[in-house]
Amino acid sequence: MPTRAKAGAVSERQHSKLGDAPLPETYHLNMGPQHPSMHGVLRLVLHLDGERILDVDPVIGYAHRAHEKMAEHRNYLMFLPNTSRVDYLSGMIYNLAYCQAVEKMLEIEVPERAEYIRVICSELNRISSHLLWFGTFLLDIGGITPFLYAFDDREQILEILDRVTGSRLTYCYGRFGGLTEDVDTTFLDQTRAFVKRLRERLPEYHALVTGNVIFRGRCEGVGVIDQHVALAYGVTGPCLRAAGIAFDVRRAEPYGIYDRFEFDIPTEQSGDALARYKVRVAEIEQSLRIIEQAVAQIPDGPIMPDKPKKRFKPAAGELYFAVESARGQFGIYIVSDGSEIPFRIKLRTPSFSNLAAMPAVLPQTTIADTIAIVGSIDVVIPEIDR
Amino acid sequence: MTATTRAKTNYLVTVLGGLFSLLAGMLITLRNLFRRPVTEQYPKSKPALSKNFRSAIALVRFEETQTHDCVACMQCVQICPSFCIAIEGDKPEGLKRKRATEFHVDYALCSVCGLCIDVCPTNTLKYSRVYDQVAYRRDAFVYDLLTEFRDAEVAYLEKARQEAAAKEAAKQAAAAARANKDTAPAAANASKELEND
Amino acid sequence: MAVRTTPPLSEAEEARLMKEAEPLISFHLLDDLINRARANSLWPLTFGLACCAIEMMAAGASRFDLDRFGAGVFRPSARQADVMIFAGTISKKMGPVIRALWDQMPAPKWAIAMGGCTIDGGPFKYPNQYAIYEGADQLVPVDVYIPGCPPRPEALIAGILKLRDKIKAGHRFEEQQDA
Amino acid sequence: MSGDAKISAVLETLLAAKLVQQDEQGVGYAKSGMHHELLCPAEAIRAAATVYREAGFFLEMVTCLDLRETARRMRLVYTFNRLGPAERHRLFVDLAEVKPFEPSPNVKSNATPATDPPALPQCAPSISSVYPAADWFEREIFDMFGVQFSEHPNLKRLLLPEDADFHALLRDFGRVEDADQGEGGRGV
Repeated sequence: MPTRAKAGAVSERQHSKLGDAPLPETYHLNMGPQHPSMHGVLRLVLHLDGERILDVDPVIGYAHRAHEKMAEHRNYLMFLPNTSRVDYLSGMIYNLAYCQAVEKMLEIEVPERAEYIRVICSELNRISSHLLWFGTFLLDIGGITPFLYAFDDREQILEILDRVTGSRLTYCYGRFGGLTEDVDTTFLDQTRAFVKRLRERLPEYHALVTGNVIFRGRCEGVGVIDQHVALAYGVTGPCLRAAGIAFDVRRAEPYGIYDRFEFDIPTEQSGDALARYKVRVAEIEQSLRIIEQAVAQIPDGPIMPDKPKKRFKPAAGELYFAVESARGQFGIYIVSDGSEIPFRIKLRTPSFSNLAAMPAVLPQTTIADTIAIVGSIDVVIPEIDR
Repeated sequence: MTATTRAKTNYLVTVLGGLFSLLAGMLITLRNLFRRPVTEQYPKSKPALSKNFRSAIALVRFEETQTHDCVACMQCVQICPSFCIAIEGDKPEGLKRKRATEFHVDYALCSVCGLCIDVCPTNTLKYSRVYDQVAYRRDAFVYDLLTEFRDAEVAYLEKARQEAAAKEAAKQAAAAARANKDTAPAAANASKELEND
Repeated sequence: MAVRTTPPLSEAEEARLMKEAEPLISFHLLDDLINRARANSLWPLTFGLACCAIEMMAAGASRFDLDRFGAGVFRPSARQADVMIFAGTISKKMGPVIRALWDQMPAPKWAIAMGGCTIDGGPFKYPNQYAIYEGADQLVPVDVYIPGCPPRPEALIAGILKLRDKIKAGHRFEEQQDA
Repeated sequence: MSGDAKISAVLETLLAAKLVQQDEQGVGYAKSGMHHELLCPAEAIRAAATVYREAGFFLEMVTCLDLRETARRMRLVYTFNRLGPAERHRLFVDLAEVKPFEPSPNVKSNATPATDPPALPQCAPSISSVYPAADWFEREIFDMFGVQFSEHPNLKRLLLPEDADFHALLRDFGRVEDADQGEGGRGV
C-alpha cells in the first residue's frame, strides 16, 4: 500500500518545480484539460515517481472569459448577466451578491420581502450546487447510481427556481434594490414540499454512500487539507470547515438578513476528502433549516423599492463585499471612479484559492487519489479563470 | 490476540462490511425500481414552460391595436449587454410618433437577462416561448420580430393616420369656428363625420 | 496551429458540392443501413467547457435521459467518440486543444455547437474581446447549432435529433430552410 | 471582545514598526467593507505580511489597479482577513507605472495626470514565501497588468496563453471606443 505522508510534512513546500531540471526517473503525466475525471477544463501536470506524485502543477486559464475586462466596458446594470456565469453552479448567490454589493455602494434599501426571497433562492441554489457536486464526485470515484438520484433531486430545485426566475442555471434574478419577479404561494408550497422530500431522501444518500465501505476506503485520510495549509492558502468554504475551522461568511460578516436565522456551521476535524463530503451533506441539512425558517417568516410587501433608481452612479470609492457561496468566500471588490461604468471589478473566487492549495496537498498521494481529492475540493473552472 | 489474527479479523470485518454496503445499495436501487419514472419523454411530450420562462424576446400584440407598440426609442438597444438587438425606426407619414420599421434580435448572442424588458417604456417586449429551436446554420437565430405584424401594422398605421387626420381636421375646424362663430355647428358636424369613418 | 474559418456556404454552392459528392455507383440501401446505425448510436465526447456542460450533464441524467436516443454513452476518449458537443465558451487557450481532440476523432464525425458562445461568442462577444473564439466553427466544421444561454436539455435533445436526421439523410441530404 | 483587542494588537505592531500607515482617504467599514484601510510602502509589504501571518490572518485577495491615467502609478491592493469575526485590513502598495498610458485618440479624457510622477519602486517583493496563496494572485497580476514581483519563484502567465503578448487588464488595452463600431459595436 502506498504511504500517505501527513499533510504537515508537505505543507511548507510552496512552489512548483516545473521548469527546473526533471528529477531522475520522474515521469510526467498530463491530466486534462479534457479528462474524464477533471472537472471542466482543469489541467494538472503531475510529476510522478511510479504511482506516487512528487509534484503537481495546476494549469488554469482554459475557461478565461474576460469577465473583469468586460466590467470595464459596461455600466453596473449591464454586468448583471455576467455574474451568474462566473460560477454557474451557484449563479443565484453570485448574482445576488453583486446586487447587494452595488446596493451597498448606492445605499439602496431592499424591501423585507425581497430579502427573504433572496435567502430562500440562495439556499436552494446552494443545495443544488452541493447535490451536483455529490453526484459528480461519486461519478468520479466510480459510483454511477448516486449521480442519477442527486440529479433527480436537483431537478426539483431547478423546477422551483425556473418557475420564478425563468432560467434553470444562469439566473439573472436580482436587480439593484430587489428582484425581477415576486414569488407566489405555489412557490412557497413547492419549497416546503421540497424540504420535506429532501429530508426523506438524505437518509437514503447516507445509506447508499456515507456508510459504503468502498467509498470510505477511497476517501478516508485522502487529501488532507489541515488548518496550517488552509490558512496559508486562504482556503475557505466546506474545505476549510472540514479542517475544523468554523468559518462561514454568513456568520463572520452577516450580509442580507442572515443574522436572523438559526443554523449551525458543520465542521469536521480530519480535513480529508471524507470530512469534506460530510461537511457538504451536513450543509444541505442546514440550508434546509434556513429555508424552512425563511418560508415561515416571509412577510408580504413589495419586492422593489417604491421609487427605483434609473441611473446607477456610485460615488468614487472602493468596496469589498463578501458572501458565502457554495464553495467558500466569494468577494467582490468594486472600485468606482464616480462614473456609470465601474473602474474595476475584481472577483475573489473561492475555487481559485482552494485549487491553489493543490501543490501542498497532492504530493505523496497517488494518481487514483488525485481523482478523489480534486473531486472533493469541488472546483468550478470558469470561476477560477473568470 | 496476535497481530496475524487481528489482521485476519480486520480483513473479515472489511469483507463483511463491503458485502453489507453492497446489499444496502442494492436495496435502495430495488426500492427505487418501483417508483414512478421521472424521465420526461421529451419529443413526445413537450415540457410545461413556466409563466416566467425566459427565452429570446418577442413583441407583445396589444388587444386594441392588434399590433406591437415599439416606438424605436432604442433604450433596449442601449442597455443590452450582448448587443443583440438591432432596431430601425422612423416617423410614418402623417404621424407624430416614431414606429419601428426593422426589429432584429440575434438569439445566439442573447443572455436572457431581461434588462431590455425592464427598460421598455411601452411594455411591448416579452419573452417568447422558443426553447428547442435548432438549426444547421449559425445565422438562423436572427429573428425578425416584425414579420408577424406586417399586415396588422399597415392596418394600424392607416387607422392612426385617419385618426390623426381627423384630429387635425377637427383642430382646424375649431380654429375656423373661433374665427367665424357662425360656421361653428357645421364644422363640428364635419369633424364628427370624420370620426365616424 | 492553423485555424480554419468556415463561413456558411451559400445554398447554390452547397447544392453543387452535394452533387459533386454523389458517387458514380451508389449503394443507397446499404448506405441507408449504415447511416441509420450511425445515427442511432451517437457517442459524444465527455467534454464540457462551461455552463452548458451542466445542462449537457442534466440531459444525460435521469430526467431527460439521452440514452433514449442512443446518445448517452459519453466517451472520455476522443478515439471512441463520434460526436463532439461544444458545451460552453471556447477560450483562446482552449482552441488548440479542441483542434487536437477533433483531429483525434475518427471519421465520420460530427460537431454540435451548444449555446450562444459556441455559435458566435454569445454574451461574451464584445468589441476587442481578447479571450475567446467567437464560435466553434472557427475551429471545426459544425453540423448543428443550438441557441440559448444555456439551452435547456430539451434543446440538446432536439439538436441530437436534428443531427440524426442529417446523418440519416446521408449524401442525399438537402439543407432545409430553417424557419 | 477579545478579538478586537487582538486586532488592534496587530495594527499596533504594524504601526509601531512603521510598516504601514493609516490611509487618510479611508471611509470606514460601513462604506467600504474594510475595517482598516492602510498604506504600505513596497519594501515593507513582506514584513507586514509576516506580521499578519503570525497573527493568524489569511490572505483574502491581491489585486492591482491601473491608475496610470490619473495618478501615473500602479496600485497593488492586498486584503487580509481573520478566520473568525471579520476584520479586514486593506493595504495599498504604490508602484511606478509599467509603461506610459496611451490616451485614446477617439475619446477626450478629463483626467488630469500628475505632471511630476513620484519616485516609486518598479516592482514589489513577492509575499509568496509568507503566504503561498499569493503565488497565484501575483502571477495573475503579472499576467493581467505586467507588474513584476521580485523574488517570485515562478512568475509566468497564469490565465492567458503563454505566448500572449499583451496585458489584458491595462486600461489602454482593448478599449471599446477604439474598436470598429461597425461590427459588433452598438447598433449592429
